[in-house]
Amino acid sequence: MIMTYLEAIADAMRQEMRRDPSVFMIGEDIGTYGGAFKLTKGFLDEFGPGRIMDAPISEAAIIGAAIGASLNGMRPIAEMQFIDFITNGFNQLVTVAGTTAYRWGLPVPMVVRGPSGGGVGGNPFHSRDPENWFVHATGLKVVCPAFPADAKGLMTASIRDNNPVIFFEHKGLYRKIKEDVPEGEYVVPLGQANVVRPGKHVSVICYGSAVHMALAAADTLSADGVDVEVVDIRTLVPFDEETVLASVRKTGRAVVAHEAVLTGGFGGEIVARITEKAFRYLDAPVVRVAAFDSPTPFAPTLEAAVLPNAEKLGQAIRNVVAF
Amino acid sequence: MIMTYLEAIADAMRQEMRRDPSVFMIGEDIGTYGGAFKLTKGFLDEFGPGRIMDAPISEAAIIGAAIGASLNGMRPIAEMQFIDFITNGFNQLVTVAGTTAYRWGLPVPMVVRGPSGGGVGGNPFHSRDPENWFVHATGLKVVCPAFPADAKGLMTASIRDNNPVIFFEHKGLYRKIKEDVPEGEYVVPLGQANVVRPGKHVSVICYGSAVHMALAAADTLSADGVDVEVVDIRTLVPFDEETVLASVRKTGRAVVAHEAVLTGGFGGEIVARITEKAFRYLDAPVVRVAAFDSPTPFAPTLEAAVLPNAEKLGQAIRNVVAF
Amino acid sequence: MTKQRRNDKATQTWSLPAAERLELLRMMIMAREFDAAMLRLYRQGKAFGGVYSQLGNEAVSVGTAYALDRTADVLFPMHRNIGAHFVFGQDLDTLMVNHLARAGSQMRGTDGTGHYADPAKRIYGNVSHLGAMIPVAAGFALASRMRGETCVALTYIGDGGAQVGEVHEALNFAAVQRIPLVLVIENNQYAYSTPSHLEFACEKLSDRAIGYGMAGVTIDGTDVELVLKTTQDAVARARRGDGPTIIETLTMRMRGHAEHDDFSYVPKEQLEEWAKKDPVERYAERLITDGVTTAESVAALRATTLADMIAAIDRAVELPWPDASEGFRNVFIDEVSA
Amino acid sequence: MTKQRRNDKATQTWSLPAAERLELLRMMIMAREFDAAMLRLYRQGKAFGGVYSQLGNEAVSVGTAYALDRTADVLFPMHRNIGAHFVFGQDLDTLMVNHLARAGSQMRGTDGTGHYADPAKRIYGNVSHLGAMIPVAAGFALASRMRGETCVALTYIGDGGAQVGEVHEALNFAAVQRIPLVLVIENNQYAYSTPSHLEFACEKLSDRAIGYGMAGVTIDGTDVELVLKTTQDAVARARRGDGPTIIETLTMRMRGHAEHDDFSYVPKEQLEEWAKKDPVERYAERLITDGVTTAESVAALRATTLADMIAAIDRAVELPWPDASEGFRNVFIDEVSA
Ligand SMILES: Cc1ncc(C[n+]2csc(CCOP(=O)(O)OP(=O)(O)O)c2C)c(N)n1
Ligand SMILES: Cc1ncc(C[n+]2csc(CCOP(=O)(O)OP(=O)(O)O)c2C)c(N)n1
Ligand SMILES: [Mg+2]
Ligand SMILES: [Mg+2]
Repeated sequence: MIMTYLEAIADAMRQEMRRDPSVFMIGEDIGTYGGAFKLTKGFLDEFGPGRIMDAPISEAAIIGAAIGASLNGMRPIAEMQFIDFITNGFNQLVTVAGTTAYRWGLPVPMVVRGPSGGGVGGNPFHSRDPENWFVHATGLKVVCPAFPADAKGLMTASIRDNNPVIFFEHKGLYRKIKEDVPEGEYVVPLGQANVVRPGKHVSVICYGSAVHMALAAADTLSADGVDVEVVDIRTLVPFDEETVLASVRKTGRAVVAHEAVLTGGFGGEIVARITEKAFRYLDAPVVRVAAFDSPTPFAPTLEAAVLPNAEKLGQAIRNVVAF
Repeated sequence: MIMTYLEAIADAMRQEMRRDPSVFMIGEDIGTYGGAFKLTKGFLDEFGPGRIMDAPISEAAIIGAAIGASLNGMRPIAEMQFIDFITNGFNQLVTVAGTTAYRWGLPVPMVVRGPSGGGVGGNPFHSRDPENWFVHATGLKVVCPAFPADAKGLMTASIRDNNPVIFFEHKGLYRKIKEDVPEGEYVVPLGQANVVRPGKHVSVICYGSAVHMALAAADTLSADGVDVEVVDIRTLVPFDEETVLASVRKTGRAVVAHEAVLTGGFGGEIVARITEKAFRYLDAPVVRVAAFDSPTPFAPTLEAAVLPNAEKLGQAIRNVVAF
Repeated sequence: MTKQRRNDKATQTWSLPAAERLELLRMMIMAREFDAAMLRLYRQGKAFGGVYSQLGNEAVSVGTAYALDRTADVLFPMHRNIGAHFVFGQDLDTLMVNHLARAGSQMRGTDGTGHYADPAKRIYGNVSHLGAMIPVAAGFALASRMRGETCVALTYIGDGGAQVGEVHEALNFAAVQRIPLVLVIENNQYAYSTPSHLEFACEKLSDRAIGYGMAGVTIDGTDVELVLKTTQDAVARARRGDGPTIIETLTMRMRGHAEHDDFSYVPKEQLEEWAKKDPVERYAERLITDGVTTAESVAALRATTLADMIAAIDRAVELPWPDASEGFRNVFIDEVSA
Repeated sequence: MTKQRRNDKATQTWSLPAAERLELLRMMIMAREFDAAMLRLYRQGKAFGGVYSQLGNEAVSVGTAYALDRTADVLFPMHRNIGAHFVFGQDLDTLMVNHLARAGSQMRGTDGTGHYADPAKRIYGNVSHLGAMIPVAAGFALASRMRGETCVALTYIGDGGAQVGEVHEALNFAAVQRIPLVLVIENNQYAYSTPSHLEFACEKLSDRAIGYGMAGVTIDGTDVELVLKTTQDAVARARRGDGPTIIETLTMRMRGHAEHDDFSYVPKEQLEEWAKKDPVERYAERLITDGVTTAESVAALRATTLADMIAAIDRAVELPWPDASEGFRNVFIDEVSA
């Protein structure tokens, strides 16, 4: 069935809520209003206020309550109205959720999810791509889907996972892309990268919105005879190192791309793994394409300038191929 | 004058408070008690409760008040009793402090400081090395001294800087090392790495407690004729890329080391910059040595196992040299 | 669930010079017409970012800011406090350029809406994260006191935002340190789509003051003179060194959360009920009844104000976006000044 | 600054069977002697990590936990609540092994002190970050209610920790959702070295309840029967669906924050004053006066309890540290079970 990314996420949650009474949702304005992006439209009617809980503006309480419920047999899905507001619940996720399995040996099956990313005029407080904070926190799985079908399959897997998962939904993708999404139960296991475009000359390792930049750049470059392989890593934790390394070993060249700011980002991690484990195969330096190290500005001129895009990525690919 | 790392930090703060009436301190138990580590012992007597403010257990209020005061002409130093508790004030630092210069063009001269790091039986909540969260936040300077003299000079520079600085004091170093520290005013500018041990065969790029691991490993390896260069980067933001690249271009081999957990850490950033900008000089893959990706455990057997140390680092250096 | 409580005693024993009453009305009309002008922009498809109406909140933003000393105190406004910017003497064109993030904005395009800061005007805007600026406002006022100056910081939070943890930390800290802080809790019955009874279960949000050991009062937020008088008391208390105050103002958010929101979740009767208490209409009528102004003058004031607003917006919206290079500046302030 | 308020009415019109009174005394003695045994360990240089005394807090940790149903309710203890672990039937050896993080600990050496969780015993320990487990406790109780079960969650916070933002968010959320949560605020006059007047400025910390729309009461925390009765009322209220309660217990922290702290910042007279209200001594005397037990039995109970404690600690401390391999396990729970 043709679905948007947003519909696919809603579809996964709806199906899991029907299937498993222990799944419930908590967040701000998710009930009557159906969520700031209308993602949970209809959920309140179907599942009632007991399972679609409109919470006060209290991100720490929302995440904390989800942790407590998950320790007591439930599988909560906590929505951040914008993922930026996770900074208010940061302690709960990082200090409590991320360390519980290690300390107590108990499962903490919960998903924290919400819209992330820029490119839509969100301002510095509605545009962050903070995924690497959570990669570097230990004990949290980190998911960044790029396509509707993956979004559905990965959401299903995230809800069923016994660990805390943070699920980044790129808001710029919510309604931008549609594709055929498998109906019914559909699981994409966490920890499997996907070669979304096979190619011979260079590998672009990326996730989230950057996958679409990579595909666009690959299309453009193919006209010039450059055959780009695009690897969508899909989940940052667990990280499918093997698929990434196999691609780079094959092409001998790699560009790493993400929308998050460059410095201290997950791109560095990918480069480090490639450099350490595929060094002998590299014909060129691995290069990163990412946002400029600033907050995401509001005015469209500035935002377009600081964020990565298909052109900037295309140029980086050309450089690496020409090295 | 011979000082411990802890004394050197206190010395810098005391001198700056004497010199500049706009400098004040706020934190928990820093007054009468002199701080959990007795770092501010005597400060209350000298400067009075107006400038040495014992705050309620409210990390967000402490950091937020520091931001407000800094917008109003002061230069606050906010202490986190343990840097781990920054997760409770995360939003203030990352959302407000780190974006203010960009949005408003106004200086936010403040230092958030506190003891970080493991190896002293601190448990998962008193041992974090979370520096890369702040590197990846934009707008925050990030300082990680390894030696008493640097700690003094960098603290002085941090207090005088017009931007928010997060200053990581490795608690394992507080009383472990002593050295001659310049008396009186002493500034080490932010953004300058330091080659603490020149060497020919391999560069170890590191900071904080890892510098001491590197020096110990270098001593051991020198007996085997391996000449290790140790580069202490001292500040993560701003990052002195030139000194790092110069070292790697010279030795052709690099190991990157930090005590923080491996994945998503600043080590990846360093590797990525080396790989991109010194690729032609590399004779071996760049390898990272860091903590295992878990919370820092409490029992000494476990803690010693998951944290990096001089032996593990030495082995990595040997491998890189033998490549 | 409207939690209505009135306390009109204050206004009965207190009188304000006619000129000041007219000024209050003028400021409220500016706030009201600002909304009308922004709504027009939104409908023209020219607005970019959220358009947050303060319809129904004019008496609060004007009455509270009016109680401050613009040369010594400091204002930390929130998203429904445009009236307060006007009271603090913000120039119309400056405001619009900042708001619409055009070239020349003090934020250089890095942000828009009321988020700007104008230190010369003693205005420090909000960030999106609700409650985050309350500890900052407290620290600002604290710094003045450290230098022996008196600066009262006035800021705002909504009935929803009041549930954020940082609000608690900031209020408690301010109470312990007796910081001259006034927090106006704008209880407009809804937080986005969430009605008050899902945000809090206490009778009055000002009752939180008891738990901090500070003063607290809940008032009708549609009566500008009552708001002014109550805030003056709070400001006086703060200046005396008697610590912070919570003022809960009861109003109704008469439009959606932002203009994209059709607020169909709000019962029609609730809106109709509150429409009768329109703060601007009622105050205009009162001043007319009191002979301070005339219906014609008010109508004329409205018309010119709206025209001014529209003209300023139109001027701002025609300005170019800031140059892309601004995106790469000022992540850090480079000069070391200390 | 001791804020003392008594409310002994409850105990006067309420009587407890002798066996239960003896049990309360026994539990308090266990708590007391646990401290003595840990202090001995500390002085021997064998303790690793902080040793947090609950001297003076025995009536609170025992009286509160005793009000719960161990088979249905759930306990989220803090760092001065060892008595509550005993009330919840925690086995001495299990407790010691967990506490000292030796081989066989439920935490496998990843953490120590009272931080362990024992789901079978319905005990979920704290983390170091103060206040962080209060939203978690609320969520735990909420989950039970979702399944139609009743589970009251009881947890604690200090006079210092109560200032953490998460406490506010959790209490407000619990009040809105009428979650069966009981929060005991253990006001022992100090937070580490910080006296109460630098932590908060309100008269009673239980007054915060007003601002959440929940029940709140401040009681003498040295009277175990009063603590029990007050908690029983709160638990009954929670079970009835009438929402959460704050119980502020007034006590004195009779030792340093942890054993490394000489607490020289506490005035001697303050300690002497509170020593007269020693919760264990006083309750023992009362039961002797009431003929429920004898001085000899109490002395014997103390001696055997201390011996048991020391023996259990000595057994635990002689165990090896957990194997290093445990450090590499369980960052994630691997099985997908849903
Ligand atoms: C910490 C945080 N969480 C969520 C949001 C998203 N958000 C923006 S405004 C809003 C509703 C605010 O309601 P209220 O505080 O009552 O103010 P009002 O808009 O009614 O004036 C929400 C949930 C936010 N900005 N900050
Ligand atoms: C969020 C947070 N900030 C700081 C600390 C450090 N700390 C541990 S215990 C303590 C004092 C606690 O005082 P209180 O809450 O009154 O409890 P008490 O120890 O008196 O029982 C402090 C400041 C912490 N654990 N968590
Ligand atoms: Mg509201
Ligand atoms: Mg205390």
